[in-house]
Order: sequence, then C-alpha cells, then structure tokens
Amino acid sequence: EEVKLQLKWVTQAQFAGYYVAAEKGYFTDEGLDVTILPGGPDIAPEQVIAGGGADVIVDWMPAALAAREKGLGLVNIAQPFKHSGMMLTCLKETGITSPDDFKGKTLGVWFFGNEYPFLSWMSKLGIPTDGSEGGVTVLKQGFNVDPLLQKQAACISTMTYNEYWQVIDAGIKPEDLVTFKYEDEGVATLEDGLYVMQDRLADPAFKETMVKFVRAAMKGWKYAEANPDEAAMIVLDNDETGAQTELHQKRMMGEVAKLTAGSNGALDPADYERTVATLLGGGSDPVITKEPEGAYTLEITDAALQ
Amino acid sequence: MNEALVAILFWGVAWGTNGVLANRFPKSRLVRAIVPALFGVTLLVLWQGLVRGLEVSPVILPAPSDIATAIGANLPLLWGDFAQTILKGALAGYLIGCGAAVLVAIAVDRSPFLQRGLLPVGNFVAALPIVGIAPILVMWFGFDWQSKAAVVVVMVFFPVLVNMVAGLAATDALSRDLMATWSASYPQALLKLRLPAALPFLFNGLKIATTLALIGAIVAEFFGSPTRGMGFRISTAVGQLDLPLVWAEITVAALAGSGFYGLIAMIEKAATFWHPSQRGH
Amino acid sequence: MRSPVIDAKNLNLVFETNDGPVQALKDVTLSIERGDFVSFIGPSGCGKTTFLRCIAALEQPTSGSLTVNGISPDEARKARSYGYVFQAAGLYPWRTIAGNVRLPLEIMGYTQAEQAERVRKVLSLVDLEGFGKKFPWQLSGGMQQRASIARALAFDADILLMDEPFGALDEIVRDRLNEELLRLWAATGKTIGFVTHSIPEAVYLSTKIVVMSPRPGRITDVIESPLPKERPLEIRDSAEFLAIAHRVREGLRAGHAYD
Amino acid sequence: MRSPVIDAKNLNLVFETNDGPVQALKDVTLSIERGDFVSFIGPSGCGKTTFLRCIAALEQPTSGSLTVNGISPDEARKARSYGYVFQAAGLYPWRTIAGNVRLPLEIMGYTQAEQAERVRKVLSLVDLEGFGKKFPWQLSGGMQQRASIARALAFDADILLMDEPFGALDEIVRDRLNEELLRLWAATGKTIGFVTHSIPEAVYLSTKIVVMSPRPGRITDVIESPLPKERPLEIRDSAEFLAIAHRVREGLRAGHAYD
Amino acid sequence: MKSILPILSVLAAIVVLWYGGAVWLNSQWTYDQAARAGVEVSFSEMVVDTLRQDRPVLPAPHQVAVGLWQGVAGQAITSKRSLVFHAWVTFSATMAGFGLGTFAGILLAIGIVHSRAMDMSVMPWAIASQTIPILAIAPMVIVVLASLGIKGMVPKAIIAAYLSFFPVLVGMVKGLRAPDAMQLDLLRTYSASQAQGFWKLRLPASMPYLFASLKVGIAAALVGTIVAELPAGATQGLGARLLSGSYYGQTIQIWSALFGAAILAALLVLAVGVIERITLKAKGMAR
Ligand SMILES: Nc1ncnc2c1ncn2[C@@H]1O[C@H](COP(=O)(O)OP(=O)(O)OP(=O)(O)O)[C@@H](O)[C@H]1O
Ligand SMILES: Nc1ncnc2c1ncn2[C@@H]1O[C@H](COP(=O)(O)OP(=O)(O)OP(=O)(O)O)[C@@H](O)[C@H]1O
Ligand SMILES: Cc1ncc(C[n+]2csc(CCO)c2C)c(N)n1
Ligand SMILES: [Mg+2]
Ligand SMILES: [Mg+2]
Repeated sequence: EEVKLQLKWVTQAQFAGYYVAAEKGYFTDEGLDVTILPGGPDIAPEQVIAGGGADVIVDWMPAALAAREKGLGLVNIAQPFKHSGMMLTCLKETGITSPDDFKGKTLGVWFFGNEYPFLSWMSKLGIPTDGSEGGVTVLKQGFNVDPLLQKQAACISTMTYNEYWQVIDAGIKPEDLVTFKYEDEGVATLEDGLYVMQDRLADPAFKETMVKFVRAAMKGWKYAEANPDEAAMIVLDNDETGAQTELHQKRMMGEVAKLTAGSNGALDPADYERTVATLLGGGSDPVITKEPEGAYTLEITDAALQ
Repeated sequence: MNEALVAILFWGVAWGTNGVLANRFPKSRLVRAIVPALFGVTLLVLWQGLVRGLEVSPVILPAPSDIATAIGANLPLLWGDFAQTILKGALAGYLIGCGAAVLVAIAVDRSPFLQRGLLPVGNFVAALPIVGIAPILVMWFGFDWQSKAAVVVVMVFFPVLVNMVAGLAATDALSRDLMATWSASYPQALLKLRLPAALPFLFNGLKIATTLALIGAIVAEFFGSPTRGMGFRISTAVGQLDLPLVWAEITVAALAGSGFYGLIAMIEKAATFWHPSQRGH
Repeated sequence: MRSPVIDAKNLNLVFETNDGPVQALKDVTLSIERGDFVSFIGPSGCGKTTFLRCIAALEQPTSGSLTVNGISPDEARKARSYGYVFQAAGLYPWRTIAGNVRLPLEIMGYTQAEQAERVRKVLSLVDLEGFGKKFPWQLSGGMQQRASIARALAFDADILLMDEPFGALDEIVRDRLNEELLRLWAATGKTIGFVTHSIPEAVYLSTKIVVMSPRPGRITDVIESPLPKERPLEIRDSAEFLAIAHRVREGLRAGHAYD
Repeated sequence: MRSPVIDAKNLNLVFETNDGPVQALKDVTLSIERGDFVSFIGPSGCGKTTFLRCIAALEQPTSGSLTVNGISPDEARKARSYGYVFQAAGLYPWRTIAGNVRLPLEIMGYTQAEQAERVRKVLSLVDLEGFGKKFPWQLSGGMQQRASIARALAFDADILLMDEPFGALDEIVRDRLNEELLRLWAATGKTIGFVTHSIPEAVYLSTKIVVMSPRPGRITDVIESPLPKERPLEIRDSAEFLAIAHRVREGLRAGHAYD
Repeated sequence: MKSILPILSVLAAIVVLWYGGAVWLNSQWTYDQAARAGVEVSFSEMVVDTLRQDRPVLPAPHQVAVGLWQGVAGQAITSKRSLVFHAWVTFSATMAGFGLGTFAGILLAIGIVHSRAMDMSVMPWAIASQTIPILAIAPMVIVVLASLGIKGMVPKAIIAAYLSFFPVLVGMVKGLRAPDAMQLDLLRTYSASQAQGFWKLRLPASMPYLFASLKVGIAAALVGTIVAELPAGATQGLGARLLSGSYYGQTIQIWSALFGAAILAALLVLAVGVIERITLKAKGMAR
C-alpha cells in the first residue's frame, strides 16, 4: 500500500519521527510503502492534499481549521506534538520586558498560514496590527533571522528548535535575548498534527491504512525521542539539499523531543478546545468564525494504540 | 462535463470568426480591437468551462467567475496593494534602473575599454537569478518598497543596457561616414545620429523591462515585506487557501503589466515612427 | 606656383576578405590643384569610391602617401574641409528632408536664421521646394539623391567629393544640375572630385579627367581639359569636346580589354 | 490582330501620407503589345517605378483597369510571368552572388544541373565570372547591380521589367549590356518594360518610348520608334535616331516646364 | 584576446568595491557584538573581523571563492553537497525547458507572421502572460501538475519553457519580419510560395535576431528552472541550494549557489554564442 506524506517544511529534525520510521522499516513492517515529500515556504500542504498529491499531511491546526472553514474537509487523525514550540524572540537592548512593551515596536511574523496564532495573541492583548496608533508594525518575516540581527525588527518569530538557535549561532548570547513562548502566554495552538481528507475516511480500507501509518509513525517518534543523535543523523542522510549541518540537527532533535514528549499520538480534546478558543477569540479579526465540527477523529489513534 | 463541451464548441466558433474578421478587414481599427478581445474571451470561457465541467477544486484553480467576484469584493485592498507594489516599488525601480542603464550605455559606447570589460561582466551579473538577489537586497534596503525598487533596478538594468549599447552601435557605415566628413563632435554625433538610431533598440529593452519590473517587485515581496503589497497578498492568500484572491492579484498584475507595456509601445510608436517595423509591411 | 590641394603618391589599398586580399587601389599617383574640377571615370569596381574615401579619411591606405592641403586627410576632415555626396543617399529616416539638409548646418553652428535661409536655397537649387516636410521614404530614389546633394551643398566646404551624384536623375535635371554645379564652382573656387559613368558629363564638367581600370584598381589616363572655364551646354557639340570624349572612351575600352 | 500584353486604362494611384495624399499616377492609359520593348523616361518622382510595380502586382492601383495577358496582374504574377530588376540591387546578404542568381531557379524548381548551367551563363553575360563565390557586400555598387540583372535573366519570364538597371554602370559596360539585351530580346521575343534616364539608351533600345511627367505622374507622349529591329551601335548617329531623341528631349523638357 | 585586460580591470574594480562594501556592511555587526561583550575594537580589528564572519551581511570575495571551491572540488561530484551535482540537475531541466520554449516560441512566431488572425490575437496575450508573476504561481503549477501525475523534471521544464518562449517569440517575430520591402517584392515577382518565402528569405534573415533571443531565452530558462526548484520540495538543484541557504541565513552558501548559477548561465550563453558564430559564418553573415 502506497502512502504519500507531505511535510510542512523542509527536511529537518522537526520531522524526525517519519524519517526514522521509514529508515528503521517500521512502515514496511506494516506493509506500507511511504513516500515522504519535503515541504518549503511556498508549499501549502492543504493545497497538495486537495490536489491529490498526498494522502496525509503534516499541518498546524490553525491553518487546517482555517482551510476547513474554506470548505476543504481536513480532519486531524493524530497529534504527535503535544506542545507548541513557537515564540517571539526579542533583543533585550530594545527595552522589551513584557508584552506591554510591544506597542510602537516592529515585530517580525511568519505568514503563509503561520500568522494565525500571532494575530490571536495580539487581539487578546488588544494591540492593533494594522499600523494604527498604539499598535505594532508587522513585518512579513522572510526565511531567516536576519531582521533581528540587523535590528530591522525588535522581535521576530522563532521556533524553540530552529530559528532561536540560529540567533544564538550568529553570536548573540541568550542573556541578550528576551523570549515569549506562546504556551506561556496562554495562546498556544497545536502544531504538527497529521491530517487527511474527510471524504476518504469513509473508506474502511483507507482508514486501515492510516491506522497502520500512525502506528508506525509514532513508533518512529518514540525511537527518535530515545535516540536523538541517531535520529538526527537519519534526517541528515535524507536531506537531499546537502545543506543541513549535524550540530544544528542534533540540537533541533533535542528540542523537538521536548515537544513530542507528552504525546502518544492521540489528540487530547482539551488541547483541541483550547486551540479553537484561542482562534475564535481573535477579536475583530478572528481566524475562524464558528466552532468547527468533526475537525478531528480519535478513531485512528484508538485503533492504532490499542 | 457539459460545460467543458460547450466551452470547446465556443472556442471553435470564435477561432473561425476571428480568422474571417482578420482576413476580411485587416485595416479596420474595430477589428483590431475585437479580435484579441474575442481571443481573450475564448480563453476565459474555456477556463470557466473546464474548471466547472471537470469539477476542479477551487483550492487548486478557481473559475474566472470566482475571480471576478473576488476582485469586486476586494477593490480597496487591491488598490492598496497596487499602490504599494507597482506605483512605489516597480515604478521607482524602473525609472532609476532604465535611466542608469542608458547613461552607462553611453559611457560604455564612448569607451571601448569599458565596452570590452563591462559588457561581459555585466552579462554575467545579469544572469544572477532574481530569487538569489532578492533576499540579499531585502537584507540591505529594508522591508519597505525601497528594497523592491532595488530589485527592479537590478532586473531592468542589464536588458536595457545591452539593448542600448547594441542600439548605439547600430548606425550604418554610411550614416557614420557622413558625420565623419562633417567632423561632428562626439556629443553632436550622439545627439543627432546615435541616439535617434538607438531608439528602436532602446524601446525593445524598455518593453522587456516593463514585465521584468512587475515580476521583480512582486517576487521581492516574498522575501520580506510590510503587510501589504501584491506579492505579500499572493503568498499570504495561498497560505489561507484564498485562491480567488490570489488570482485577483494576478489579474491586477497582468492588467497593470499589459497597460504598462502598451503605454511604452505607444510612446515607441510616436518616437520611432520612421523605423520600417513601425511603418508596417 | 600653386601647391596641390590633394597629393597622392603611390597609394595602395588592399582589402582583406575571407577568400584572399583584394587590391582596390594600386600605385595611384595623382595631384589635384586648388580649384580643379576632377572627374573619375572607370568600370565598376575599379576603385573610384575607394579613392574618394581615402581622400576624405574614411579609408586608410595600406601604403603610399596622401596629403590634403599639405596636411593629413584626417586633419583636413577635422578642419571641415569636405562636402561628400555618397553613392547612396543616406538620409536619416527620423528627419524630414529639410531636417536632413539642416543637419550639417546645426553641427557646424550656423544661426537659426541662416540655417533656414540656406536650406531654402539649396532645396530650390535641386528642385525640391515643396518637399521639405516629407520624410525620406516618401520620396522616389532620384528625389532622395537630390536631397543628399542639397545637404552637401548647404555648407561651405573647400573640397566637394561627389560619388555618382546624378546617376539616378534624368537628362534634363542632370543638365540643369551640371550647369548649376559649374556656376557654383566658378563662384566659390571649390575643388571638386566627381565620380561619374557618363563620358559627356565628365568632359563637360572637368578640368581634369582621371580614367581608371580595375583588377587591380589603377589610373590609366589623366586628361587635362583644354576647354574654357565658361561652358555653355552647346559646347558639347564642339570638335574639341568630341575629341576629349573620344580619348576617354578609348581609355575606358582599354580598361575593359581583359575580357 | 495582336492582343496587348499589358493594357492599362485610366489608371490612378494615390499614396496616403501623413501630410495629405500624393497622386503618383493619374489617368495612365497605355497598351503594350507582345514583344514590345517599352522604355519609360521622365523626371524623378514622375511615377515610373510605381507604374512598373503596378504591372507586377506589387502595388494596387486606386482606380482604373489593368490587365496582363488578358488576366489580372496578380494572376500573371502567380503564373510567373515576370522578371523584375529593381532600382536597388536587393541581393540577399546571406547568399553568395551565385546563390542569389540561383534563388529564382530554386524556387521555380529547375534541376540542380540546369541551375548550375544557367548561373554560369548569366554571370558571364554580366561579366561577373570570378565572383560567384563572393558575398554581396564584397562587391562594388555597380557589380551588385549587374548581379541583380543576372538574377532576373536566369529564368524564362515572359515579361521583363527593369527599373534603371544600368544606372550605376559605365558607358562601355552599358553599351555591351544594351547590345546583349537587344540580342536576348530578339532571340526570346520577351516583352520588356525598361526605366531609364538616358535618352540615347531609350531610343536605342525601344520599340516604344513613354515619356512621363510628374505632379501628378502622367504620360505626356508615346513615341513609336521607326527604327529597324536590327540595331548596330552606329545607328545612334543616324538622322532618324537623332530626330527621335530630340522629340523625347522636348517631351522631357515640357515635363519640367512647371519650374 | 584584446578583451582580457579590460575585463580584468573591471573585475579588479568590482573586487575592490566589494571588499569595501563587505567592510562597510558587516561593521555594524562587529561593533554591536563588541558593545554586547563590552570591549572596544580598533579599526584594523574591525576590518579583519568583517572579512571573516560566519554570517556576514555581505560575504567577502574570498569567502565566496572558498565556498564555491569547496562546493565544486571539495566533494565527489555525485555527492549531495557538491555544487556540480546540483548544477547538473538544474542544467538538465533548463535544457529540456529551453528546448520546449524555443520550439513553442518559433512555432508561434511562424504562426503570427503568416496568419493575421494569430498576429492580432496571440501577441497581446503573450505579452499579458509574461506579466503574470510566474514565481507566484509556480508552486500552484507544481501542485496542479503533480495532481495530474506529472512530476520530477517535467514541471520544472514547463516553467522554464514558460519563461523562455517569450524572448524567442518576440525576437523571431521581429526577425521573420526583418526582410525589407524589396526583398519581399522580389519573391512576389517569382510567385514564391509561403513555404519558399519562409525557407529562402524569412528564416535566413531572422538568424541574427534568433540568436540574440536564444541568448536571452536560455538565461530565462535557467531562471525559470531555479524558480521552479524552490517549491519543488526544495530537494535538488541550484535553486534548492539557494533557498536552503536562505532558511539558515548562510550568506556564504547563498552567494556560492548564486555564483554557481551565474557561471552556468554564462556558459550556456557562451555556448549559444559559439553556435551563432559558426552558423553565421557558414551563411556569410559574419564579417
Ligand atoms: N569593404 C570591402 N571589403 C572587401 N572588398 C571591397 C570592399 N569595398 C570595396 N571592395 C572591393 O574593392 C574594389 C573597388 O571598389 P569600389 O567600391 O571602390 O569600386 P567603384 O569604382 O566605386 O565601383 P562602382 O562604380 O561600381 O561603384 C572592388 O573590387 C570591390 O569588390
Ligand atoms: N510608399 C510611398 N509613400 C508615399 N509616397 C510615395 C511612396 N512611394 C512613392 N511615392 C511618391 O510617388 C511619386 C512617384 O514615385 P516613383 O518612385 O514612382 O517615382 P520614379 O518615377 O520612379 O522616380 P525616380 O526616377 O526618382 O526613381 C513620388 O512623388 C513619390 O514621392
Ligand atoms: C516563510 C516562512 N514560513 C515559516 C517559517 C518558519 N518555520 C520554520 S519551521 C516551521 C514549522 C513548520 O511546521 C516554521 C513555521 C519560515 N522560516 N519561513
Ligand atoms: Mg562606387
Ligand atoms: Mg524609381
């Protein structure tokens, strides 16, 4: 049975579980032939799966729910990431110590579907993002951390496992930085879940395949958590650009392990409710306008983890 | 399926009509406007028919009618993006880039040393892909329109330079001999012979540069921008699966580009009326 | 003693082409005095154009010496000594006929008023009064050629070089322009180098007729005309005239002897 | 009774230009019989080229009727009735001289062997034997013009239209080509339309001389030549010849009367 | 050969300016770092530091040269870290796209020159097509094609073709219309067929235009391929190299890939130039 998995981003330790499952033969043990498709800044996994280019995708829940409201029936079948790794990283020298200091500053934000948690947070804080008085100036942040290093922005979006370390590697010491984790601010949303098209779940055979897939993938994740260095090397072997470095991937694996640690793969409905509440609470510009229905199913993980 | 068949039928009929119109009344202004319009309508009908007929998902490719609706619903947004990307980024970059290219071309033409040295190196630099240059220029010139203008400058500079240098060299031997017998000074020969003779080439470059300017300004926004602009909107809207809005922006870009191109072509027509290619065969 | 205006000694010019060198001029020695009217006549390809181009510093001889007014052709060019009518009209397509004729005047810094006056005068001289505002491609071949003659006459060059200027004109206009040219020459004392294929024209106009022959291009005869400076058209029926014409024709025929 | 090959009735042609219409041909009525040799002579800009172009279906008359061999010029063109020598040589720069002459033969589907044979023959006819392998820009103006004549003679067109073909040639070559042309004409019975500015040439060659005058372009005189078909060069000194030449000259002069 | 000295001088000037720019642009970081560490740097220390940063704003020429050298010679050319490997991937897609684009461009140009209906209707839309920011829709094109089962090199080649057909089309239309009125009239008097007119007049007359636009076209095809490589899952090719360098702010890697791409482009254009010279010489059009 062939399964195509579309990642949300390029090959890196963020997706170690899937690469480990492939490398260690967990997929083949289940009788699956899995192709892992790396993503990139211009790849919308939702679009790929809508076009039939993938059977299952890795996506962030805000983006998946927004797509669902647009009529694309995405359903969460598993949630390997328990925690959110997103944060805002600021230079201490800008004088920012708490979210109250954001006003009048320039903040770097990822768009392309990654902006939803930020917008929710700002509306919760009551800070306008449209450039009006007493608000923040939002920059569409590019691929890297340069805006911070070059002081074009006071804060930029970073992941605990990736961009933050690039700032550190660039030579800025942790004590020169101030970070705001979305989780600590109470606006965390679920990241890196597995999503499939709702209509295909009606097919028992497909369901069965997904059960096998999730079971093998979670086995991969747990192995990666336990053997972070080996997992990082597997990721490195699968990076076709040849651009990733060992140091960075090993460290990333260590951080990612912290985020996957609390999850056996099953989505915790409480986490889901919190995410939905955050997204709905988005003041004047909510990310989603109404409570989604049927946006997740526990059937797959229930079957996979029994 | 039905819609697709109707669309294909329409295509056949329109093609025939165009053939008849173009050959019967080749000189009529009306026909000159109708024929391309009919062709465009055909493309749209075909698109609409195929998308609807084959039930293509709107997150993959929206139908023209959806795009039209999106345009109608987002006029102020589209205008703001247009002003940011085209009026500020593309236009400023176009003017600076083309102006600089013409001046450098004259310097290059004046000095054979520069011509031999700068042109090959220039060709090499021109071959640097924009996707590589854009992030660097965004890094240098900041997030706002200035960096977009810088990308446009880099993109339009060499096509215009190369064309202008070719144009300055394009005078025929007889024309140059005439200037020599009058012992015209360099500025005189430049003003009265080489510049006019270079105009057809220059306009070639200027026309190519119009489309490049648009692409450059839009693409540069992918690599960092304030929260407005056509490139910003396109990439954000793709992320939000708002494909009709994406295509609305693309429509605006295509309209602006064609208009820009048409404007330059009109100026060309007025300025190089004497050239055989403008006098028609 | 008058010093020669144009003085060529053992001039050679070889074009390098992809299938071997072509000797366009071989051992050309000729001296032209101030105020001379020299015609060049010879089969096509014998180097007439090439020689005129050497005089005007548009071509560099391979060997030999050439001076104009005692200085090099290039210095003479810089001193704006030449008016040149090329074998093809060579009008600038972006300028009207009047604009084309005005061009050398603009370059040489004549005043606006004088420019207008001179343009008017020379256009009427070549019978193109109403055509000043037309563009070159709207004129017939002969009219274009006349415009280019007007352009060379518009300013006061010492030396007028004309490469088959009247080739595309009918006999009547040609006769008229021949007379005009003689009048102009008498009035200004210009030195004129003139390429033509018409034997009567050469004899009628010139004080000196240079007969050339091809492969390689060289001078086979130089005839000093005994005709008076004052020349009515009827002179063409005189015995003297016919004698010179005969000599030219014989020289030409000899040049064709190779076949 | 012979039917006319070319029959023009009340032909008018008006060019629309940016500063108003130009009447290039006005009420031109002319009929040319099979085997005629017709010369057109007239001041530059009188419409000679334009009329030839109408005959060859290269220009569309504004009004009037024109038939060639009883059919429309365009049909005659499709039947490959024309050999045309243009006022400028118009050689294709990417073909050698031989390649240029071969072009019409290729198009009309002659065999390789016949192509080679004909190219050789016509090149020698115009005195360009050694030059087959050169490219046009390596030849002088006159040589290019001869190559273009060779090109028109290479195939067997019914009607030969020649626009100042010998304008850039010297008298000797011109005389020779005149004789050759008469011989060719006698041998093939072609109908020839010939534009020239030379009165002797027109009289020497033609069975019919058409004198035109400009602004607007119209026919002012049509002279049927009483000269015999057999014409040695010496005929040019005969009284008959001189009488015709005189009449042509008067016609031309009248055309210039406006100034 | 005469060109060597001028090119070298221009290069030297660029390198000097470049070093100056590197010092100027990178100094901010050096001073910032010193300030954070609470130390003073002298001017000479600053200059030295700016030329050997890990993430310079503008890498110094020698850093790029080293990066290029390691990318080309530092690995087996089959290695994923070898620039030669990535350049080869890009090159093959470029050639496929260039072939496709040139073919389409010439075909359309022939149609436009010979059919009035096509002339009137196609040209305006061909122009409009180029104002669509292909980079913006390339990801969607890839997705659409992938959903049709078209993958690998073909989508890249299609995007490359899309960018390269236009210059070829414009140049060929101009070239096929380059013959002057007299040259065309001549063929009319022979009553030559359209095909004969094409082969014997229009095509040879268009050669210089064709080659000029082929040079633009092949460079455009390369840009198209690189653009297409960005969203193609960022795996192989110079475009992927560029982008992955971008994610991690590795300026030296970006610049090496950039120069790799430019060198590839220069070689491609050079190759077209050589073919041009050979062809024109055979046609007697090179003087
Ligand atoms: N640029 C050139 N390259 C090679 N050969 C040339 C060039 N220009 C002229 N020639 C050759 O030099 C010779 C003399 O040419 P030139 O143009 O001076 O002849 P001409 O006497 O003016 O002839 P015509 O009366 O036909 O104009 C010819 O054989 C010609 O082929
Ligand atoms: N394409 C054109 N557009 C406008 N006017 C034209 C055009 N072609 C010719 N004419 C005009 O038509 C008239 C006749 O031109 P034509 O070329 O037939 O003269 P011609 O008798 O051949 O003169 P020549 O002896 O100088 O070659 C001229 O007044 C000319 O200005
Ligand atoms: C254009 C752009 N979008 C997002 C990111 C940030 N990013 C890096 S990894 C990751 C997690 C994906 O699951 C995200 C959001 C970026 N750097 N550039
Ligand atoms: Mg000559
Ligand atoms: Mg004419």
